[in-house]
Amino acid sequence: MSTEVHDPGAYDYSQRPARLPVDVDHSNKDLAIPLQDRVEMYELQQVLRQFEKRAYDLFMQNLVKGTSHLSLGMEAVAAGFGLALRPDDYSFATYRGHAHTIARGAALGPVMAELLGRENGILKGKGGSMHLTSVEHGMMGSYAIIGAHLTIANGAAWAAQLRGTDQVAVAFFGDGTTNIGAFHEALNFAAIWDLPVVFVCENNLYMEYTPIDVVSAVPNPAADRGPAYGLDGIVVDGNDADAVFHVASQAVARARAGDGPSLIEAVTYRHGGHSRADPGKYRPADEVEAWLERDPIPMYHQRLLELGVPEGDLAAIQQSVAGRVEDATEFAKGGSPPGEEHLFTDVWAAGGSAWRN
Amino acid sequence: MSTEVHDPGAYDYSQRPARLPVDVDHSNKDLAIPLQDRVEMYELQQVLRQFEKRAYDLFMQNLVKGTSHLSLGMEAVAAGFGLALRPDDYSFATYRGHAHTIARGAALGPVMAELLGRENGILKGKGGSMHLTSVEHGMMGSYAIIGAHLTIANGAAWAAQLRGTDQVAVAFFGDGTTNIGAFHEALNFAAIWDLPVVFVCENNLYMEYTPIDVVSAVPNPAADRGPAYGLDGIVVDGNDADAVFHVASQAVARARAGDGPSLIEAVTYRHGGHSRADPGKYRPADEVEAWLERDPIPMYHQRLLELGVPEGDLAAIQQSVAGRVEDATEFAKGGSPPGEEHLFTDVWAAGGSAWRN
Amino acid sequence: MAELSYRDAVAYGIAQEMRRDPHLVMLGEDIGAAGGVFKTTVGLLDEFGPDRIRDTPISEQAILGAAMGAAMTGIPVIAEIMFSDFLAVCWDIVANQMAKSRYMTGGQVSIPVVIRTLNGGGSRFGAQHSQSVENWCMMIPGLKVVAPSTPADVVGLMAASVRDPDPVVFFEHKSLLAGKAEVPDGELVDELGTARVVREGTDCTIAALALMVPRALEAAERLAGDGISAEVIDVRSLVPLDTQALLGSVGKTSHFYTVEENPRLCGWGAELASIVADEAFWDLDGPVIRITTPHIPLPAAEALEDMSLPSVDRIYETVRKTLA
Amino acid sequence: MAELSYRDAVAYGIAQEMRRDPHLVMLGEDIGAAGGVFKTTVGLLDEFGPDRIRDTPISEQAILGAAMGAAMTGIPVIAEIMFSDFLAVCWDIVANQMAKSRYMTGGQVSIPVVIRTLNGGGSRFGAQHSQSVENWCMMIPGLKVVAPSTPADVVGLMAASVRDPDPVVFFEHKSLLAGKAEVPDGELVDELGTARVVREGTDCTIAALALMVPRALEAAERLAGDGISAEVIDVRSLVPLDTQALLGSVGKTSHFYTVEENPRLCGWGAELASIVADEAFWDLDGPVIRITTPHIPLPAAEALEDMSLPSVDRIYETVRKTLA
Ligand SMILES: Cc1ncc(C[n+]2csc(CCOP(=O)(O)OP(=O)(O)O)c2C)c(N)n1
Ligand SMILES: Cc1ncc(C[n+]2csc(CCOP(=O)(O)OP(=O)(O)O)c2C)c(N)n1
Ligand SMILES: [Mg+2]
Ligand SMILES: [Mg+2]
Repeated sequence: MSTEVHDPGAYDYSQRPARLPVDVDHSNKDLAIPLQDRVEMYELQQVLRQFEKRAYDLFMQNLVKGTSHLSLGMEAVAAGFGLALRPDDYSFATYRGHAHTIARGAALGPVMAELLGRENGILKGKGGSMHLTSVEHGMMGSYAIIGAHLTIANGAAWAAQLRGTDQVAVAFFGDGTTNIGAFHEALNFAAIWDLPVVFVCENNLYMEYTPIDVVSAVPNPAADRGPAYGLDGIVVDGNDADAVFHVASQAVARARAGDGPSLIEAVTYRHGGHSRADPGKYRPADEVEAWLERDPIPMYHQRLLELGVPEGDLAAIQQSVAGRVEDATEFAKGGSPPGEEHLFTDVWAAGGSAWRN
Repeated sequence: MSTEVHDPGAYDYSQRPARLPVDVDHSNKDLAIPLQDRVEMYELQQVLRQFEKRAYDLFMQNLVKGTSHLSLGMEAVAAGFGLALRPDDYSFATYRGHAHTIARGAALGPVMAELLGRENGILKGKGGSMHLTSVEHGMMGSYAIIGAHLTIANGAAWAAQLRGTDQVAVAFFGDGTTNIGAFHEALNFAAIWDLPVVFVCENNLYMEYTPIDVVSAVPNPAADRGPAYGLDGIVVDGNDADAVFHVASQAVARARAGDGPSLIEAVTYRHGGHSRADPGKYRPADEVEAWLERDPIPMYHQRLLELGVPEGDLAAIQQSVAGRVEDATEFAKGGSPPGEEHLFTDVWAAGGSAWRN
Repeated sequence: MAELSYRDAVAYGIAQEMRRDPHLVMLGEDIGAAGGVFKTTVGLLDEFGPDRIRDTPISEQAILGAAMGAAMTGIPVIAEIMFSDFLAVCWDIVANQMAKSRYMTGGQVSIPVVIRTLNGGGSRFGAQHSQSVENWCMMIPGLKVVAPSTPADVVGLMAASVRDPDPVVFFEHKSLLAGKAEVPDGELVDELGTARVVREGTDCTIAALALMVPRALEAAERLAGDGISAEVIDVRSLVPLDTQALLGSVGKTSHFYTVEENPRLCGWGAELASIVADEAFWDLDGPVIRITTPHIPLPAAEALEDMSLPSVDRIYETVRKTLA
Repeated sequence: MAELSYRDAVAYGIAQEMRRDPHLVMLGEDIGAAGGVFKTTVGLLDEFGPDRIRDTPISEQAILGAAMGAAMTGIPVIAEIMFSDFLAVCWDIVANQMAKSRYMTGGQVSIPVVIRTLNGGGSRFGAQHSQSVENWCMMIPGLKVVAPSTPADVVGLMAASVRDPDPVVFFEHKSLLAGKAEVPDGELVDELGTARVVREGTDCTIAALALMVPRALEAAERLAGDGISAEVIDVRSLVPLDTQALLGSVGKTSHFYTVEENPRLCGWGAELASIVADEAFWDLDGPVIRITTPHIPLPAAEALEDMSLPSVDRIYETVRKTLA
């Protein structure tokens, strides 16, 4: 047996050279974004952060069963897009979808209740953390098998195009998702039909436990593939809500104008592990440290102060968010486990699950 | 219902502007290719042409059942690669695989017999035209579902890499295949593992009946995707065996040297329809005409004359090939339909098909 | 009443629904300008235009994903997967996404998609273009599954499938395309979940589907010559399943046979057999017997393929011997 | 004899085979450095190195395609598909390529691949990460299908699967991973196609698989308290299938039950039921009864998921009521 085989990566990923965040681009402060929108993005990031921290606590208390995938550290992406979208636009997310669901306006209580598997959950407990959906808010679902939802987002964009509305569909996905077949099919399809869809890769540098560069032929797994579909390869600082909002608004405007799809790679980092139980030890310590220092929320806090928002206003936001998260938690805990009557509903549009007469 | 929808292509494809062949590159005559190899490529192209013309005749006589996909007009690709490969290299083809099977050295008789569904067929009649395989010649199969065999070719290349031999795997596929997910997965996978594999897109400008540019986001559906996998986008005149042989040799050498995969797009044209019954009427008449004028075989004939090969030698080759095709036809016609004893063999390695005791 | 081929009935049925619902669209490979590789969609592009009849790349996941996304945002879709064997390249969208989304979202989304696909053997296309995969779909909760055997059923069940708000996989049989039969004039709308007794009988029940229906009928004809009266049921719809029709018939005949084109293991006939062996057990006067394609990949050669699919002879012989 | 968890038995069994055959390699997502997301491959990278234990991108078609191509050119491969639900994204390679290539090529190629995958419910993962899809594989001619229920069977059947020259889908059950049991010392090599009577009985036969085996055993224990003697058979291998064991048992007990985790329609139990209802018909003293997960996508909430999978209570009650 030869050992002349190309090594697929360092043996121990935690010993590999760190991939460090870029420096803060202070000029993003000067982007023409209304202060009011910025304050909203701050609040949204606070909501996402505090909500998921609570979800993590509830998991540690064994109240969240199953699994959950947090966006802690990645909130700026959901916040930037959250503000850039119109209420009638469509979002599609992965199993890591809490942030995107909340960013579209879903109430915190039913989302939290869903994580706890309660009857008052947003999916009546049937879907759980990985499948959050709120059709009334344009949040068309969280999909737990890598790749599929990029093609489904195309369909929503196609429907908008057929109806002649100028709605836009956005699909969020991870860096690891860029190597699956459905990614390729979806991008080509969107491009040839000029679909109003925005593909947003949240590149957090890892698939589950494997660094993305070990398994990708190009350094920027999404952006470097854009030209294969006649698209620009847009890379944005995914830890800066302003930068995200800026490119998001451009891409959404382009789609609305009938100029077709965009592909955006937002580089970011998750503060925790891939999913509930993962301590994330496969990451170089200096890498984790550097990214924690680039936490999008304190950075944005600082920026708002520089832009003249009073410290007290920001503190008040934090406080009120804490109250909302507390209420959501109580709401969730107050729900009962779904009863048997729910087991057999909603397989078919007619309400039930009968496969025979 | 809005009609502002982007038109996916002209309504009637036969009225679209023709995509014409490039001019013959006369400098290809000067490539450093031994004359003996050229004569071999001439002979091989003659074999492929005459064999498939006969297959077509037999189909018209209702002796070939099922379907068949001919490479008439595309012979230069199979011939160029046929010469560039070593006997222990691996080929993987599509349902349009007669040429690639014969180019690796499979005997004409059993191949023809397979098309006729006879017991003396190369697959005992079990696979038919779309699944030609000759493992003893390194021809590892013809695959009839778009995309799969690109990933399978990777595996053969991986095996060679693991064994430390310098064998190379080659996967041939069509332009339409570049839009399916498996294409993307296979290319990325080959690139990150530096696999000794050569991906060869035979771009004949059409999937079945739909022009490739109507459904692809980039003009060169294979070559323009190379950079997405860190690969060069190589385009070659697929109607010129010398040009093909030249890039094939380079790509194979690169793979053998451990320098990883290549992606080659050979632009060519099929003289007939997609499969047996298709008259190919969806193609602009001037396009068909122009490509028929660029028939690879007369062109190559002319080149060999210019290089000093006597007309008589070429005529003798034609003649001897005609005899071989005649013999193959007789061999095939002489075979019996496979008997019931074959129905239940070869599901399992143990020989049979039992799923129970 | 006009005579229509099964092939033409497909476009006829689709056209009926596209005229009714201006939102309904269709997509697939070579379905538009070319009229489909099986010529089942001829004329639709001319009548409904390229916005509603759209040619796609060879991207089955993208095709069905687009169908699903459009459907869940209000546009009903008919999607063609050229050969049912190719469901394998987009199986995730079919089995994990379309089938499950309504349930997983607590009923928030509807997926009014019809996946039309050419199914079955007899064309000497070999193991990757001849499969009968209706059982692949039957086993997935959340999918409805239909397989018509006549032109009129193609039209009526197509309408029922298009109007159904759930995902329906609609199997058209390649070897039935050329057959012709009368199709009633006017709008034709059938009902999912209804089997049809296509021949009444008293000695045994034979459940068949698609291409197996005419073969079962012919075998029944021959059995009649031996004094055996076979009732033949065209199952038509696997999900929902008309268990009443099946159990009712067995209650009368006391013998149950299935004729399946799918390979043996976990075929739809196994499901029917298990239902009968449970719920009609006390009605049965003999073993429940399945006549299936053997559990092998389908061979290409004419001679071999003909030995594989259940033939009239095999049906006839099996029933005759086991009922004697 | 050492006590081993089912989880650890996986790596133990793989290691046994990798030591024996220096050509055997394994690939999959996060299997190397991370030891697998279920920690079933811990230690293998350390012992066998990154040439033989390879992390891959999220490219299931590329994973199984590479496995197939390597196998057909002489390198046996174990490929991990992290959750069995993901077989849907690479189903073409499994069902159309690996399963059919030997037959289609007239026996020219062998595909010595083991596809290991985590199957089944109980983890509250919802409909896309909890499926029992052993019936998906059973229905494809050309695939062998194994689902061990104990650590010793994991090791022995892994060895049998690796040494088998045909493609084998090897289902490891997520909810059995933590369980421990004795595993005999020394090389362990079991045999495909052999069921095991895990409890002898005389009144009825209960066929179960994987997670359903301990549940069936517990139900049998309780039935014994009611004076009902149930024989429990761990099917272990769906293809090949040990029909002798099943038919022999029914010959003795005259009553047949299946306990299936796959959703009802076209589950493996339907196949077994149809075999029994045919070949053991005259032995039967009562209906053939299947206990299955209902035909619904699996819900996520603990409360709902627990109602879905066949429970000890449901098995016990069903047998008690129907045998009374
Ligand atoms: C088809 C498929 N393969 C594998 C998985 C298992 N899986 C879940 S998340 C994940 C990593 C995804 O990485 P990435 O796309 O970067 O998203 P992230 O989790 O980092 O947000 C994997 C491999 C899956 N869900 N679906
Ligand atoms: C997954 C899949 N989808 C569709 C088909 C049907 N089909 C067979 S050949 C073909 C066209 C392929 O075009 P291309 O790749 O350009 O190859 P060519 O036939 O031109 O050589 C299609 C759509 C298939 N075999 N597999
Ligand atoms: Mg990631
Ligand atoms: Mg082509």
